[in-house]
Formats: sequence, C-alpha cells, structure tokens
Amino acid sequence: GEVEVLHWWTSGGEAKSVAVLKQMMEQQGHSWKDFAVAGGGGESAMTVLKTRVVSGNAPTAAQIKGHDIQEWAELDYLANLDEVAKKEGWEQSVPSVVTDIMKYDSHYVAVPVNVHRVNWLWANPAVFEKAGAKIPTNLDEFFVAADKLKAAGVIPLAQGGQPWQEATLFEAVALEILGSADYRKAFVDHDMAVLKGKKMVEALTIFKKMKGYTDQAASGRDWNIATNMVITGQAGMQIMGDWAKGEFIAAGKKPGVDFVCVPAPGTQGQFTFNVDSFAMFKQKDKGAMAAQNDLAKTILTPEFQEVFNLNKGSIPVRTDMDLSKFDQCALDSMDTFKASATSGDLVPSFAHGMATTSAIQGAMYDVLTNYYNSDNISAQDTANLLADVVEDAM
Amino acid sequence: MAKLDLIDIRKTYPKSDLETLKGINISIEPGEFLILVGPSGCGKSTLMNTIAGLEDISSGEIRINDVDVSGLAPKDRDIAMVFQSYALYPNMTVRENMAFGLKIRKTPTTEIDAEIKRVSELLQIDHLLDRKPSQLSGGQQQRVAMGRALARRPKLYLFDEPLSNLDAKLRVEMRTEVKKLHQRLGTTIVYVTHDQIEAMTLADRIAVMKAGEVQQLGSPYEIYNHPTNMFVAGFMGSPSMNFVPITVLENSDAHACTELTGSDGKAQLLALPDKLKTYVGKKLMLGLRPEHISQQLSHHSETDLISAARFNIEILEPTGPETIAQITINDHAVHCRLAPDLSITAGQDLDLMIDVSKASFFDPDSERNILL
Amino acid sequence: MAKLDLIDIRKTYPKSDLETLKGINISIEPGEFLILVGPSGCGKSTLMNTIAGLEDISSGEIRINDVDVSGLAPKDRDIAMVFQSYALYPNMTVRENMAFGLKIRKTPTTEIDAEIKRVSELLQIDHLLDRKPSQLSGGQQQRVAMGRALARRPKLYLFDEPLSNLDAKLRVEMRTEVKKLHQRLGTTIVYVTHDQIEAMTLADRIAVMKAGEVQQLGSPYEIYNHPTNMFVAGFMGSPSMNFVPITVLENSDAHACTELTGSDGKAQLLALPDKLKTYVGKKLMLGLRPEHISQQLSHHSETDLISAARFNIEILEPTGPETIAQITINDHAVHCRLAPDLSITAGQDLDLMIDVSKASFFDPDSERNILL
Amino acid sequence: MPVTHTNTPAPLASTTPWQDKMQVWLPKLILSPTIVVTLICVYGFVIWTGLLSFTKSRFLPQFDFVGWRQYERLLNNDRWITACENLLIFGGLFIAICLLIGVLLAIFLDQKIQQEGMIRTIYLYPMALSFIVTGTAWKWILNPGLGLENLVHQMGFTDFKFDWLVNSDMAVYTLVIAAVWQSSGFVMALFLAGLRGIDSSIINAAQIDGASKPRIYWSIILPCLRPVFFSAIIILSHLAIKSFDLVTALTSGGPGYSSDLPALFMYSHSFTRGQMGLGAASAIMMLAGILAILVPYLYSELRGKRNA
Amino acid sequence: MHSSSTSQGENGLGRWLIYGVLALMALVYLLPLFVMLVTSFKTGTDIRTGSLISLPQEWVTDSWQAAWGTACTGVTCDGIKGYFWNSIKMVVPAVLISTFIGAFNGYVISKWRFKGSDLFFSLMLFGCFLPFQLVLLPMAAMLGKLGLANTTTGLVLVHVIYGVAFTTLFFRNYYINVPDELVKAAKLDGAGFFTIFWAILLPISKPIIMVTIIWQFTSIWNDFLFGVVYSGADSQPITVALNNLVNTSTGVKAYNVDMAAAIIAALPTLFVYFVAGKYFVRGLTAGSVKG
Ligand SMILES: Nc1ncnc2c1ncn2[C@@H]1O[C@H](COP(=O)(O)OP(=O)(O)OP(=O)(O)O)[C@@H](O)[C@H]1O
Ligand SMILES: Nc1ncnc2c1ncn2[C@@H]1O[C@H](COP(=O)(O)OP(=O)(O)OP(=O)(O)O)[C@@H](O)[C@H]1O
Ligand SMILES: [Mg+2]
Ligand SMILES: [Mg+2]
Repeated sequence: GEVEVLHWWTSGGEAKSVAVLKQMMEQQGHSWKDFAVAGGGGESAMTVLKTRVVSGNAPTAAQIKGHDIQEWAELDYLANLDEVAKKEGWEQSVPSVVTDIMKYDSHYVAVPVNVHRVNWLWANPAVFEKAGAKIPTNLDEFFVAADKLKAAGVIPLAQGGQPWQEATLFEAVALEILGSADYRKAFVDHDMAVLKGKKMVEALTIFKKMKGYTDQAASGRDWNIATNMVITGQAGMQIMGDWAKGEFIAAGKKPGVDFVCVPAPGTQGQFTFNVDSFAMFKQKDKGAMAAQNDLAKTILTPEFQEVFNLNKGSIPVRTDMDLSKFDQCALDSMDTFKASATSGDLVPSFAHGMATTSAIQGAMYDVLTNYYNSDNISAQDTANLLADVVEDAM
Repeated sequence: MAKLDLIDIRKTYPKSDLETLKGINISIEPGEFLILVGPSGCGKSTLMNTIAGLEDISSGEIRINDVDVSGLAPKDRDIAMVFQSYALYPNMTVRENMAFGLKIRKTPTTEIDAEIKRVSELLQIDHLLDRKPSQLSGGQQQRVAMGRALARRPKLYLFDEPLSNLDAKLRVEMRTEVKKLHQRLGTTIVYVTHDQIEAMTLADRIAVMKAGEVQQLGSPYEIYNHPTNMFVAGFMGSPSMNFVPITVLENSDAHACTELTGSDGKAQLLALPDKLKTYVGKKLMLGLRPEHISQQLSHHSETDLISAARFNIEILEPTGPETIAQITINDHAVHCRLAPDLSITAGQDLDLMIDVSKASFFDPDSERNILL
Repeated sequence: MAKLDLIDIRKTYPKSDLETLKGINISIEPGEFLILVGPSGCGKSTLMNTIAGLEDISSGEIRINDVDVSGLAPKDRDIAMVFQSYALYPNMTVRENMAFGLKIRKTPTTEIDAEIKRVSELLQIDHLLDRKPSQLSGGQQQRVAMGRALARRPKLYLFDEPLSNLDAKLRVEMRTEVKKLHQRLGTTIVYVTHDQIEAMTLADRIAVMKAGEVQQLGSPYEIYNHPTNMFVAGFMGSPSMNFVPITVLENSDAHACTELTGSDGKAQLLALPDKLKTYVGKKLMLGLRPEHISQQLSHHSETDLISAARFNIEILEPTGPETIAQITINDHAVHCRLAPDLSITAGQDLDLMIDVSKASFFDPDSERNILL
Repeated sequence: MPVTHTNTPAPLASTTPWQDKMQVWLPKLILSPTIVVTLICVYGFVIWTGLLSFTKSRFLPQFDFVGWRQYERLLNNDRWITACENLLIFGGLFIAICLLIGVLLAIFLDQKIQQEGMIRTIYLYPMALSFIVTGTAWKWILNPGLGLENLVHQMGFTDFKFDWLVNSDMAVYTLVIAAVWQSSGFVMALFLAGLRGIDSSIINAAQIDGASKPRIYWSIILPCLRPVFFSAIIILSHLAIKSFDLVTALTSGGPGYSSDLPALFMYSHSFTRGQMGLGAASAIMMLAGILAILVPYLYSELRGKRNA
Repeated sequence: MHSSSTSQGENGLGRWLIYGVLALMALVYLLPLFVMLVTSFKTGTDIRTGSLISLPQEWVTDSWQAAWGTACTGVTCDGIKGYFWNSIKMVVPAVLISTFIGAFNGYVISKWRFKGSDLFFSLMLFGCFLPFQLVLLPMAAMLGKLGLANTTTGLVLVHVIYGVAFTTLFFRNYYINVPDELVKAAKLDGAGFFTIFWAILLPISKPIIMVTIIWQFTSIWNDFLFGVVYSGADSQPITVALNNLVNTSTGVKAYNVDMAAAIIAALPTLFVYFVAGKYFVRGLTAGSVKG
C-alpha cells in the first residue's frame, strides 16, 4: 500500500533520516508519498493537517507530538495500533512515560520516533578557559561564570528571541527552582497555587535576570544562529535541546573537546523530554492500513532508531538498544533518561508541547515572551497572569 | 422605406426622478426626413435610443410599418444608427467596421465587398479602407460612421448629430452628401442636429423638442416662419429672433399699430397687422427676425406692413456676405441684417425697413404665438 | 496694452520630423485684436502656446513691448490665456478658479473679491461661483474659462477657440460680449477660431494660416474680398467661394469676357474686368462668392460687370433667412444665395445676376490671386 | 423619389423568441457562477466563521455555542489589543509613507526622465517578490548584529544604533519599512498613471496663471488625483489588513508579541493554538474593521458614478 | 537658440536633485536584491565572516546548483527544479481562467447592467478584502466534498475563486471607460452578447489584460498559504519547496543556498515584471485607476 507522511523534517540531516525510513518502507513493498511542510516548528504543517482532515483527505501518518495526539484521538481521527504494538512488544522496549503519550484511552494511536533532552547547556570550553570561568552546574555558578564571560567581552548566553526558545530557557530554570514535582503540578496539572506561587515568581525573576546576559540582537534570531555564536566563540554557552549538537557536528566540532554538553544549571539527573512521534490516521483502504502498520513497526525498529537518532542528535526511544555508535552526549542523555524514568525526574517539556494543550501552551508563551521582552511588568504580576491565562485556556 | 409611429412615448431612466420623455407623438411617413432639434439634454438622444431599442420605454408604443416593435431587440428592428461620437470599433479597419453588420447577418462575402466598395466610393473613403479609426481625422471618422450605417439597407436610419464634429467646410459638403443620399435611397431618416442650417436644409419636417416634449412639429418653413411659441421662435435662426415688448395701439386710421422707442428716446409708430386689433391696449411680444429689419431698398415700397424707421446703429459686425447691426428698440437689443456694401459706421443713424408682415406675435405670459 | 512681435518663429516638436511652424512673422499693435484662422492642425494652437511660453520655439524671437521674452517662463510673461478645452481646475470652485491667478500674484483679498464680482456679472456666471466645474454645462464652463482670464489684467490675452463649444445662441451673445470687452479694455488680443463669422466680426486683422505658414494677414474686409490665393479664398465664407475654371476671351468690343456653360450645355458670355485683358487666351480660376450670384433684383441694373445669365437650379436649400441654390457652371457645382421668399422649385431655370466686380481671379497653377 | 437599390435588405438570420430571451438572460447567466461562488465562498464562509465565533471550538470546528464568550476573551486579551494597536500604527504609517513616497517618486519620474522605464521597473520589482523570498534579506539588513548597524559600525561610526527589529517598542516600525519597500513602487505606478491621465492643458493654464511648479502640483495636480489617492488607499489598506507573510517572515510578531498583527493573531489561534473559536471571533472583528473602510469606499464609488 | 532653458524655467540644480533622489531610491529598492545576490555567490564561511553587502571573496556558484538540483526539500534532495513545473501547471490555468472570468464579469457589470448588478459588484469587492486564513477550513471541507482536495485542479479552483474579485474589478473599471455607444452600435449591427465581447471589447482590452495577468501571476505564483494547504503531495508549488528549503528545524542553515533558491523562485515573476512592466503603467493609465 501507499503511505503518505506529513512531516516538517526538511533540512539536511532530518531529510536524510526520513529518506532512510522511506527506503525501508519501499523495501517492504510500499510506496512513500512525501508531504513535507517546514516552518515554525510545524505550525504550517499543523494548518495543512487540519485542512486535510477537514477535507476528508487525511494523510497516513503525520508528525504530531505530545498533547496534540490526545486531541486528535479524542476527535476520533486516529487509527488503533494496539496490534502492532503487541506484536512488536513496545511495552517492553519503550518506557511508559513515552508510551503514555502515544496512547489514547489506553490504545496506541501514535508511534514515538525519538527522545530529545531539552535541558542541556552547550558551552564552548575555549571561551570559558580564556575568561577563566568554570562551566556551571547550578544557577549560582551560572551567574558567576556569566559575569566572568561578560567581563571577558563575550556574550555569556547565546539566545534566540523566539517565544519557544524563551520558553525553553524558562523551562530549564523552572525545573531547577520548582523541582520535578512542582514543575509537573504547574505545567501538567495546572495547579493554580503553584503557578502563582513564590517559587514561580523566583523562577521568573531568574529567567529575567538571564536576559541580562544575552545580547541585544537576540530578538527573532533562529536558535541555530545562536548555536553558531557559541561555536565561533562569540558567546560562551546556550541552553537548548540536544538538536543543537547537530550544529556543532556540522561545524566540524568534537563533543567534549570543542564543545561540552552538560545539564542545564541545577538540573542534573532531571530530564525534560521532547518526544517526536507519528500519529497514524484512520484509513479506509486495506492496503493503506497494512502499510500504516508496517510504517509503525519500521519506525520502532532498532535499525531505524539508530540511523535516525544519530542524524538528529536525539536518543532512541527504545531503551534496549546498542548505543555504541552514539557520542558521549547521547550516552549521558540515555543514562539520565533511564534513571529519571524511575526517579520521577523525567518531566515533559511544556515548551515543546509535551505537557499541555496547544491552547495553554500558546497562552503561556504569550505571557512569558511578553514578560521577558518588556520592562514594565513584574514577576509577581506575570505569575498571576500565567495562572489566569492557563485557567482561561483550560 | 418604412413608416414610423411614435405613440405617446414616455421614458423615465431608472434611478432618475424626472421623466426624460413626456409623451412623444410623432408619425413619420415612409421616406420622410425628420429632424429633431432642441437644447442639450432635452431628450433627443434618448428618443433615438428608444427607437433603436437601445433603451426601454416606460410606456407608449413604437410602430414600424404598423408593427409594434417596442418589445424587439435592437438587431431585430432593422435600424441603422450613426452616433454622435462615431462609435467606430477601434480594433477594426474601416473595411471591417463597415462589414461587421453585414457579416453578422451572414451576407455573402462578394456582396459585402461590393457594398463596401459602393458606400466607400460614395463617401470618398475608399482610399482609407485599410486604416484603423485612430489613423483617421475627425471628418474621415465621421464618414466611416456614416458608411457603416449605409452599408446596410435598413428600414430606418437614425442619425444622432452625425456632422457635429466636422469643420465648417466639410460639414457643408457632408450635408449635401446626406441630402443626395436621402434623395437617392428614399429611406426614412430621423436625424438629430444642433445646427440650424442643417435642420432647415435637410428636413422634410422638423420636431423642436424641449424638456422631453415636442414643442412644434412642422416643415422647416412653418417652423421658421410660424413658430408656435417663443421657445421655437428663439431656438431657430442665427442671430436669433428679436423679441421686443410692445403695447398694441390704434392709430388715427383705426389700424393697429405700436410705438417703438429707439436709444435716443424718440418714439416712432409701427403699423401692425389688422388681426391684432382685438389686442389694442394689451402688451404683446413682437418677434422680428434680423433679416426683417434691413437697410432701405429702393425697390421696396413702403407698404402697409413695411414701415421705415430711423435708429442709431450701435454695433456693426460685418460677417462677409452681410453685416449684422445692433440697435435698441424699447430698451431691448435688436439685431438686424444689412447688406455688406453699405457704407456706414457704428454710432450713425440709419433708416431701416421693418417688415412686420413676417413678424410673429406672442402672448408675454403664455409665450404662445397669438396668430396661430 | 502691449505690442507683440513674432519674428520668424519656427517650431519643430521633438521627435517630429516636420516643422510645425515655418517662420511666422506677425507684428501686433497695442490694442489690436488679431484673429488666427486655419484648418485643423495648421499650427494655431502651437503658435499660441509658443507666445505663452508653454512650448519652446526652435528659432526666432517673441517680443512683447520690444522685449524679447522667448526665454522667460510662462508666469513671467504676463499673459492670460483661454484654452479651447477650458482647462478649468477641477478641484476648485468657479470662484477659486478665477481667484487662483490673482492669489498667486498676492493680490489683496478685497481686490480679488471685487474683481471676481465684476467679471462674473459681466459673464453672467455670478450665480455659479460656488459650483465645481463638473457641475457646469459646457457653455458655463467656457464662460468660467473666459472669466479666469479676464479677472487678470495682463499685457496680452490669448484666446484659443474660446467659444467653440457654445451653442449657437450663446455663441452670438458671447461674441458680442468679447467685442464690447475689447472695446472697453483695449487690451491686445490674439484669438483663434474656426468660426468665420467670429473671425469676420471680431478681428481688427485676420491671419490665415496653413501648414505652419501665414497665408494672408489683413483686415477682415481684405481677407474676404481680396484673398491672396485660392486657399484663403476658399477658407473664409460659408458656403465657400465657388471656383470655376474659365478661359479668358475677348468680345467684339475688345473687352475681356469668358464663356460659362450651364448644365444644359449652352454657353453664355460673361463680361470680365478689363484688367484681365492681358490674360486673353489663358486659363484662369474664377472665384465667385455665393452671394455674388443671386436672383435678379429689379433695382440692380445690368452694368458692365453685373451680367445676367440663366441657369438650371439643381438643388434648393432654404436656410430660413436665405436660400442656397446649387447650379452647374463649366461642370463645377456652384452655390448661390437667393432670397428666401423666391417662389421657385428645384429643376427650374432661373435668371441669375452674376456680380463679377467682386470676383477674384486666380492662376490655376500657382493658385495666386492675379489681380493683387 | 428614385430608388436605385432594388434588392431588399437582408433580414437578420431569423431569430426565435427563445434566442431573444437568451440575450436577456445571458448576462445574468454569465455572472451567476461568480455570484453563486461569491455567495458561498465569501459570504457563506464568513457566516460560518461568524457562527464558529460563538462556539467554544478549540482544536477543530465544533458547534457548542457559548454566546459572546469568545469576544469577551478577545477583548481581555492583551495580545489582541496589542495586535489591533499595531495595525493602527502599522496601517497608518504604511499607508501614509507609501503615499508620500509613491507621489514623490511619481512626480519626479514624470519630469521627462531618461531611463524612466528602467527606474520604474526597479521601483516596481519588489511587488514581484514574495516575502517568503525577501523576508530573510530584510531580517539581515535590519538585524543590528548583521545588517545596517553593523555595516555602519564597520565604517567607523560605532555610535550608530539601529536596533528597531529587536526593540519591543520599535519592531512594528520595521514592518513598516519592509512593507513600504514592497508596496511603494506599486503606489508610484498608480500615481504615475494618474499623472499621465491629467489633462496637460490644466497645467498649462496654471503656468499661465503664474503658478510655480511646486505650487501647480500642490494646488492643482494633487487635488485632481483624488480618485487615485482613493484607489491607492483602498489597495494599501487591504494589504495592511491582510499582511501576514510580512510579519511571519520578519518578526513573527516579536519581540514578545510586540509586533503582532490581527491576521497573525487569528491564524495562530485558529491553527496552532487550538483556539478556533477565539480565532473566528478575531476574524469577525477584523472583517468588521474592513467593512468600516469598504462601505464608505463603495458609497463614494456609486455616488461618484452618478455625478460623472 | 533657447535650448539652454526649458519652457518650465527649471534650472540644472533642480534636475540634479531629481535625478539624485531617483537614483538614491533606486539603490534603496535594489538593496535587498543586492544582498540576496551577493550572498548567493558566497561560501558559507564568507557569509559568517564578511559583511552583509561586501562582495564575495571568491565567487562560487555551488549554491545555485544546490538550490536548483541538490538541496533537500523533504525526503528528496533534488532542489527546487521539480517544483517549478508544479507551479507553472497551477499558475497558468489559474491566471488564464480568472482573467477570462474577470473579463466576462467586468463586461456584464459595465455594459449589461441589470437590476442588482451594481449591488453584486459591491458585494464582490468585499471578496478582495477577505483574509485568506479565514477560508482555509471551510474551503477545505468544500473541496473535500467536491473530491478536489489536494489536487492541482482544486488549487487552481481556489485561486480562481479568490482572484476573480480583483480581475472583475480591473476589467469593470476599464470597461466603464469604454463608451457605451460602441456596444450600442454593435447591437444595432446585429451583434449579440458574445459577438460584442469577442469582436469589440476583447480586442481593445490588451492593456488591462496585461495588468490583470501581471497582478494575478505574481499573487498566485507567490502564494504560499493556499499552495501549501490545498496542493497534493506531488503537486506542491515552488513556494512550498522554497519554504521547506529555507526553514530548517535542526541542522545548519545554508544562507547562500536559501538566497539562490529564493532568486530562482522569483525569476518568473521578475521576468514578467521586466517584460510586461511597461504595460503595467500604461494599463493603469488606461482606466483602471480612476475607479
Ligand atoms: N442613463 C441615464 N440615466 C439617467 N438620466 C439620463 C441617462 N441618459 C441621459 N439622461 C438624462 O436624460 C436627459 C436627456 O438626455 P439626452 O442624452 O437624451 O439629451 P440630448 O437631447 O441628446 O442632449 P444633447 O444635445 O446634449 O446630446 C438629460 O437630462 C440626461 O441627463
Ligand atoms: N506635442 C506634439 N508633438 C508633436 N506634434 C505635435 C504636438 N502637438 C501638436 N503637434 C502637431 O503639430 C501640428 C499643429 O498642431 P496644433 O495643435 O497647433 O494645430 P491647430 O492649428 O491648433 O489645430 P486645431 O484647429 O485642430 O486645434 C499638428 O499636425 C499636430 O499633430
Ligand atoms: Mg444627444
Ligand atoms: Mg488648436
């Protein structure tokens, strides 16, 4: 049968990874129809997906992640993958934090592709050395180091001024300040008390303080440009998910030598995850359904997981894989992933749609970005506002 | 040749609160040349358009050869029209312009060619056949517009100010051409013009319109010499008829007469037709055409109705074939036509002959001609 | 009042390969009323524009009061102009249109108001002062255009066909107005017109142009009665001068004469002025105005140069004040002016008087008047 | 009277009453597909959106009605308020500056300029490019670190500061710059066409009246171009209201949401935020704004025709 | 003789000023294009180190080749060349059909007015102002019902539907200035509805057809929103490919390739403007401005 896959992986490494998937599907006798829509972290793709579903012409699979899977499933557009899951033993090989997201009403409706760790700090050791600074492991150290970097004339923190990047930064700070439990209460369960609480205010204050260590031209900057600033030594460090690694590698840098990856300050042992996944849409055609199942199966094969994640910088969703080809950052990531899964320190990234609905996520973006970019609103007011908009959007 | 009857035609444009045509009744005989005149905006073009079927009528009936055509589409009325603005098809050559109507009627090509040859020679535009309208002078364009109408043989021709944009010389030529054409083809023609010479020389009958109503319908002679009201009287003729307010008096012989006061304040008696005896003591409007006040001609004896009087010549305008002089009668400026070879200068007094036999008299209130 | 000298004005439009003005020489006296006439496209407007400074001249000199103004901008020449197309400022009211030129010259407001009042009353547009041009009829617009020029007191007025769009009646009125105005103000005026009556009645002198050259410059009388060539002769007068090819003969009395052949083929002798004796045996063009061929008048004795002859009347066109008849002489159509009250129908023969004393004679090749 | 032509006039190929009726119905018939499509695809969809704005639709349209709730939320939404304010600033400045530049360039170009065709094309070409194409270039040029500011710094003027793109208070003005760059050439073309259409004798008359060139333009020509101004303003405001690509490409509404515009607000709420009801409400508010502009235009359009 | 001073009495200084302003503005207008051009010829490092408008240290055309033939736009990495044809297949029919319908509509609205036609025209103008984001979903539902979802035909249909408001406006404003007498004359000549259109009006519509085609061509060619939403997987227009090429979620941005691709994608519209641009002002002059 034919699979039509809607995704927004169009740049070099990503495209090559998808090409592998395509190839594997074709080897199984299926044809692959590619529907790529890049831009804005999938915003355009979402629009396309919605219109296609409304026109009764849903693709076989679409790159949907996090909470959106639940929304689509609730509207009864997604296919049931329980059979494949059972046959392939997903329950055994994939941690339940991940499979929970893939299930609606305890049925599989989506297939995870990879796991990103979001709470990374990327640093250029050469710059740190020159400034006499130490790569920070907690927030206090962060500010000490940042001051030193600043004094040395480099931008301490490379940042891209887009709401999702700001949210990524905030999320890392909030995880440290609130701790995993309160983080979850605030961003997953939307506990008003926590949202308005003192810790939230503190997190916001630190978040704003960090802005003082970014450069002024950050607004609108793409994340990879920010990464490049670290690579070229213009900036000292960046807090960004593990996809930033690709940028270092592409620039010919070696992990541990030319750049280092450490957990975002104070979040050692904690893991903010961002899982990419494909949701499978209901098909009428038998052949298409078979192909769909094969696609789901193929995605979770160790072969594909390895190729894909090597390319993308993330780690496989399967915890039972041979990781010999992966680099240190990935290995660290995997270790933390496994450990935190049991310790409760594995939290969904709200900045990447893992924690909550897009409505609430968007509302929070608005509040955060406005707070971050404007000088006339206090942290307390922002916390209150955050609670208000979340409540309104619920 | 067709008979055309307009029966109580009324027309109100949509979105307009005024009636543009207020009940037009005209019967046009087969082969007749009818001219419509009237001031701008009186509804001449509207009437033409309704006849052609380009505008609907609000009420009334249009009959061609006794068949009511009011409901027919323009193309089924078998009418050709020449528009004031030429309305040549800019994308077609002169030949194509003229052939268009024939082609649509599926006339055989050879016939079309013959027809175009005939018409273009007639109008002296045969050397222009392959030009586009934009390459023609105004006069040439006008002739092409005529040609387009003439190439067909409709029951009825409508001409809406077809010569208005020509220069004086070409206009005279084309006028003669139209006249000849009508004599040869004998087709019924309705023709709108602003030009009085055109109206007088071409028409079998003239309809003078004002504000959507026919004021007078008659032969050029009737219109010129026996206007029914002051509007018609003043509209035809250039310089136009002089209107002088008078009071009818009775002279010693019990004949009707009146007093004319010149610019010097002296009153002179003017004999009036005896028909006016009933109006003695009443105020009337005397309508005198300029040519009825002229220098004394030795052979013209002073008869009953041709009186001599002396006036001061205020302005003299020699036009070549004649000289227009302005005098004042009863405080009104009055134009007279004098011979060009008269040796006289402005400011002098001159003996003038006033020919009241051809004068018209109007009621000052109703403005109607009281002698008709 | 200003003197205007045009000295060998030449003008070639850029991108044009033809010279539009081919050396114009005219001296206009202070207070003179000069009229330019000529066929469409002969360069009248171009000449006006060069005088105003709206077009550069290619060579020559324009002097106002003996000062060369060729290099000056229009605004510095102190000229007012009325454009054929009115050229009213569509965004301004009538009042503002008239005030614009004065405002720019920083005339005090009270003075402007007074001036506008004066001019608008003169032109009968004082009730229109607050309207926009788009709300005016053509005739009203034309008067506003005049008013705009008259509100100023420039050295020189240029009028480019200022009355061309008026209807016949208004035209006569306005013509009189212009004449009065000129007499009152005494300003120098250059005036373009297509209308021959206008030219004849208004001008002190007329310049007849053709293809960028002045053909004749003279008083209306000279132009009408002594045209220098066939072009001028044919251009002035309506219906225009009749041209009849003749061969000069000598009669038994040794006087010059010629034979005229009517449509019936019968030849009749016509006496010619004796000055033509030198042309005996030669072919000439006889130029006869329509009014010089008329019905027999009892008081006109047949003198040397007024001959009677009998012709077949082919077409009769009564125009009201007169009747135009067409006859054929020497195979050429000839128009004559007859009295309107003549009882005659087309096709009849009629005795006509031909007044050769006022005829012009032209060399058929050079087309020049041989008697001048 | 002699009739020289004896052949009877060729009657029109006989037409049946049915064909005549056709002629009456044809115009309506021709227009009817457009009428139907317009009614459905413009008005139908607007009504549909209107309905949607009264529902609590989130992820996809659903019809649980909640009354004016979405409008209340909208009016309480800071971002929407900002977006509307921005539209006023952006729209006002964009239209004003485009008109100014357009008029000026048109007047200059109308002075019998050599190479007019080439210059005109240069001014017009931005219209040919989409913002997906030029957005990146503008982002660079306006970016303090990369573009103009950096350039001037390199030239030695280190005090020069041009950080509008990244300044919350000024970001909306960068939209104006880029939008003006794209559209002013078109406005220039409109005005140039208008100027070419002006009767030159009016200008001559003004010269004779003694007016200087600037005075002629100011007092006569510009007032005469009123209809062009009107067309231009309508087209520009339609561009301003619809501008979406521009914001997405240049600022994505940032920093924060300081340069957000209603079209972007509506899009992101309807499609990426799962707030379809709110998005629909904002769309309806936008349409109401457009109506406020369009109705006077149509009014003057229809009235103007009657006068003409 | 007087060639030194023009009749306008302008001095040389004023002219210099005019030329100066015109040239300066031309530079401003050209700046983004210039930046795009030079960038497309630079190497990656050159871009990172050099300044925005500095010329490339070494001119390379790699990025052009990449943009055309090897850059990734999805699972395939064949550049944007394949999408060119997709766009053409969509633009040509959409432009022709919408122009054609607009011409007919304008003809009816200006020359065959009937009760309600003016009202309809007003209603239709409103269509010009409709934010397209609003119609995405209902239109999708409709296309789905018609079975045209994600087909080139469907995409063409959408462009036609929302382009017709503008094309009708253009043609109506143009035809309103064509004298009614022309139509009347043709009616009397026996021409019917279609004959009048084909034989009389269409032949004189060249300027406005050019304006309409230019307008429609650029707006449809440059459209992204409809293109991405309503196209099929194998019929995506070039703007979608360009968008995919330019937007990367992970990995290195190759600005030189982006710029080269952007220029390539804009070539047809630029071509249309350069070739037909002179008709643009002429066509606007011919009446469409006056409203
Ligand atoms: N389509 C129309 N709608 C409304 N009123 C109209 C229309 N056409 C003409 N009129 C009005 O009808 C009246 C008569 O117009 P018409 O064109 O018949 O005048 P006319 O006698 O031909 O004038 P002219 O000599 O100037 O050509 C005028 O007042 C005019 O304004
Ligand atoms: N701007 C121009 N460029 C080139 N040729 C021109 C220009 N203006 C006028 N002409 C030509 O110069 C000649 C004289 O034109 P002009 O307008 O002076 O004629 P005119 O005598 O005023 O005619 P009319 O009586 O029709 O107004 C014409 O042949 C015309 O085509
Ligand atoms: Mg009329
Ligand atoms: Mg002229």
